Amino acid sequence: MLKLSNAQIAWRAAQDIADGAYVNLGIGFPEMVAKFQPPGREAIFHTENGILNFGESPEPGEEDWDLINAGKKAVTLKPGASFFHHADSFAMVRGGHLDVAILGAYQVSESGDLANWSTGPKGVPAVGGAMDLVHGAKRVAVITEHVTKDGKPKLLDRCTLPLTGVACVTRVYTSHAVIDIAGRFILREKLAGVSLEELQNMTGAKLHLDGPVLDLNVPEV
Amino acid sequence: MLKLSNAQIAWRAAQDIADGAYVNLGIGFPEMVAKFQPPGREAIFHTENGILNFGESPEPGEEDWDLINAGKKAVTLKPGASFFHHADSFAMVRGGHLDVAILGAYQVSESGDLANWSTGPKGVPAVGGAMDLVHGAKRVAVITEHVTKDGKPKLLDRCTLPLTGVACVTRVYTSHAVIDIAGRFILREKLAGVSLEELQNMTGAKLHLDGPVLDLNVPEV
Amino acid sequence: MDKTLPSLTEAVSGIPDGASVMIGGFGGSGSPIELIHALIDRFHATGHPTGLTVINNNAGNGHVGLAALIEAGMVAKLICSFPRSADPVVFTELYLAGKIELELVPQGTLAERIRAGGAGIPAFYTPTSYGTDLAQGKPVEVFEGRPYVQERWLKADFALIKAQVGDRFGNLTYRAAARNFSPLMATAAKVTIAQVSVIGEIDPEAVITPGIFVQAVVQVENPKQEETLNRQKAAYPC
Amino acid sequence: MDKTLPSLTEAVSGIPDGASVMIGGFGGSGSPIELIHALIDRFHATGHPTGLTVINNNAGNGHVGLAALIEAGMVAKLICSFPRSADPVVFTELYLAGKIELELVPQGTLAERIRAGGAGIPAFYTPTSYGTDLAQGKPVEVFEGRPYVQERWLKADFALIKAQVGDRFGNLTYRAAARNFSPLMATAAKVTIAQVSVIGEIDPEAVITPGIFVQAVVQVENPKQEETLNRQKAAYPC
Repeated sequence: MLKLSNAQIAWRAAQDIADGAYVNLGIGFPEMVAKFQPPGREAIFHTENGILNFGESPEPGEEDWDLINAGKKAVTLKPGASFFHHADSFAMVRGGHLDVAILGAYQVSESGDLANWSTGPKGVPAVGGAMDLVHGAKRVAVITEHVTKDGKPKLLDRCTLPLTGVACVTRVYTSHAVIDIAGRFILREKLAGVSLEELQNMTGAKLHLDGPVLDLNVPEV
Repeated sequence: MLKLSNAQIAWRAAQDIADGAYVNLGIGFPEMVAKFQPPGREAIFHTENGILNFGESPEPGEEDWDLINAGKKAVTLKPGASFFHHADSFAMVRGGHLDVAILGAYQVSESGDLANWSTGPKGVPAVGGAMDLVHGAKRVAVITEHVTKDGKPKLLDRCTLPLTGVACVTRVYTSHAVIDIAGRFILREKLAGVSLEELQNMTGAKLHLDGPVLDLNVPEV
Repeated sequence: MDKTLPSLTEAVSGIPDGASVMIGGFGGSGSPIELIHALIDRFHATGHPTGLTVINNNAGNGHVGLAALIEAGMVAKLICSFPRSADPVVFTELYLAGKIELELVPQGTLAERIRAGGAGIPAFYTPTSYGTDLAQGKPVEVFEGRPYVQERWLKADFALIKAQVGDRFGNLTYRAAARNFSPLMATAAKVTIAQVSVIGEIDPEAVITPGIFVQAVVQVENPKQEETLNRQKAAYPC
Repeated sequence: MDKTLPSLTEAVSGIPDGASVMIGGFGGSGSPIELIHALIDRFHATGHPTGLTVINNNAGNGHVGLAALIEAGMVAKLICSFPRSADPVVFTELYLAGKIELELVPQGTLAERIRAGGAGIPAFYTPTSYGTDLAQGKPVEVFEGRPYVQERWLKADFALIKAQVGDRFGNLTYRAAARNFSPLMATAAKVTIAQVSVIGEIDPEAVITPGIFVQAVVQVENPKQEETLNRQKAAYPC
């Protein structure tokens, strides 16, 4: 079935980041959003381990392993960069100074709850900075496949996995749609080739309409 | 009647400051303690407004008014100095990193309560950093005249003026004696020319003995 | 991204009546004289802003800067640790006449409340002020056998601060002990306006206030120093 | 005053069985490999220390540094935010076998708890973890209509950190993002031991960790970098 690639989901999320915004991108998939800043816009990226305004990875062999992001990948500095310790870094997060955080998700509920840190009691639990980010940034968005690998909904009336945060996510960019959350799922954009009924069948809670539903148009990237 | 000068009280207090100790001296009279460090010992002085290891006042005309102490007096820097903001400065205070704070007093009680910020409801109240210092430094000492200008005791069973802190002072250096506080006043040193009875009459709570009372010998300074 | 503004007038133009304003500095060290005077200029020109709540360690000295702001009648409330001063007597007179409100806060608690405001910590416990008049009405809790007072965060609509070097991203450095409250206030205000002696590049290792905390930077090349002004017996306007 | 020590061996000689030890670094950035290896050396020579409680953001990577300390069996409990790692599996195995205790703390809460430990703040409120498993058993209070979780300070007997320049007073600077938790840990430990690349003078404006927070400085001229070691598939001893 027709769906967006991860790069395309990241591209779509990037279009909503304003020029000059302070942004934290979660480890892994969300890091991809940085690649797709629209021309003429420049966001400032924050990483939990103490850098503002870092840039892309250096050439292989050029890495400085004291200059890494939260995903432990080597990065570079852009003009206007700064270093700071972890308490100052999370003062930026918790204090509401970030404009947007974009995170991955196992599950998102229609009340905005997020589950993205634990798949249950098995294995070693690890949370990192996710629980801080969801209650700090002015806007918390999620990028995700619309359903799990075995086809189960990730957008639910209630999360069944351990929560990362309560009532924190306000927009979800999926492989099939863009959905706002305001106590309920409000469909804003969907792939033109997917019917509302098909999308509803892939979704674990009611999709509400509030104004027009736009076509989710994303270029090949 | 025989008594120590303020400089002599400060001298006596300075003898108890170990080499390498981190020290905060209250505004005014306590600042004088810095002048009397015994030869071979070097304390490191902290000021609330964000300097460690500051030194004496510069020559008149040489002042840098961005380089002042908590009393707003111009100071100089010694080797190993550092600047930091107010939250870090009071992390040093509240976090127990200072070895000793030496403060002035209106009144001290036998339970170690200190009153040194307010003489009552008249006028403009002002507290500064005193309430932080009394609960932060590992050792809080007071230097003071033994009695008020009109002859009333400053060392009391209970303070009558508004408190700066509860059970915080452990040693008092007065114009007549050195007294430890451990739930009661324990006399350690007194001027040889003052009898125990005379000293008791100047003191508003019982002076206890616990071991020998030494002569309080202070040079002319 | 360019957070620099062309003038002090523009920098302070958005501060409305009744705003809460943190003002950096400890005594004269770090006091943003030019920003404060630009605000008084605006008041004389327009009658606004008035009814300000000002957060600073002191109540100003002499007849410049914060003291002049109070003298101009623009301040309704002061939150500070040490408002006592031999000169001016204007705060004292207004206070004793009940015409200005005072919230007295121990200095370390003031610093920590401002830091908490910037760091998203709504409340914390401190040993400071336990058992004193300044703890009245505040919750007390015992941790590990010792009593602590609960204190709340302090935030503001604006912060006016003085820094040494600023860049177009809002990164700042300070000069000597002029740093004091300013890096904290920058984090706790919705809009932080910094006057800087120099606009230029800053080594990422040397940044004290990262630009995320600063909304506007305005250059004041040779800033006045409150203590120096007072020794010259200067008075606003100067 | 001279806080410099002649050797790593001497620097770690006072850490007893059962001590709590904060270890600086985020992943390999800022990890004090040489101090950790000196501690493992001592364990191999004397059988001590064991039963350590280690505070770090992670559980180590590869077979050097913190991972090697855990492999050596010296760690009874780990307090961290992200102990998951593909290699080594030693923490995972010990954890699943119930042979090592884990206290999982959100990263920002971990940083703030350590800062609170150093700043004499026994407890504070944070929105982080509200409504999650990690808030279980913790007091919740509502401030200005929003619920917050009460968290407690975190202190330690020792901190082992890696810095760039140190002086005899214990003042420190760091290198790039190797700063991370180290300035906080320095404040929260009874004894902070810093390995530094360079012993030399530091501009008072450039000091990141003031010497009051540091008890010992030992020079390691060309320190190893955990990530580089792991890419070389190095293992302790190395």
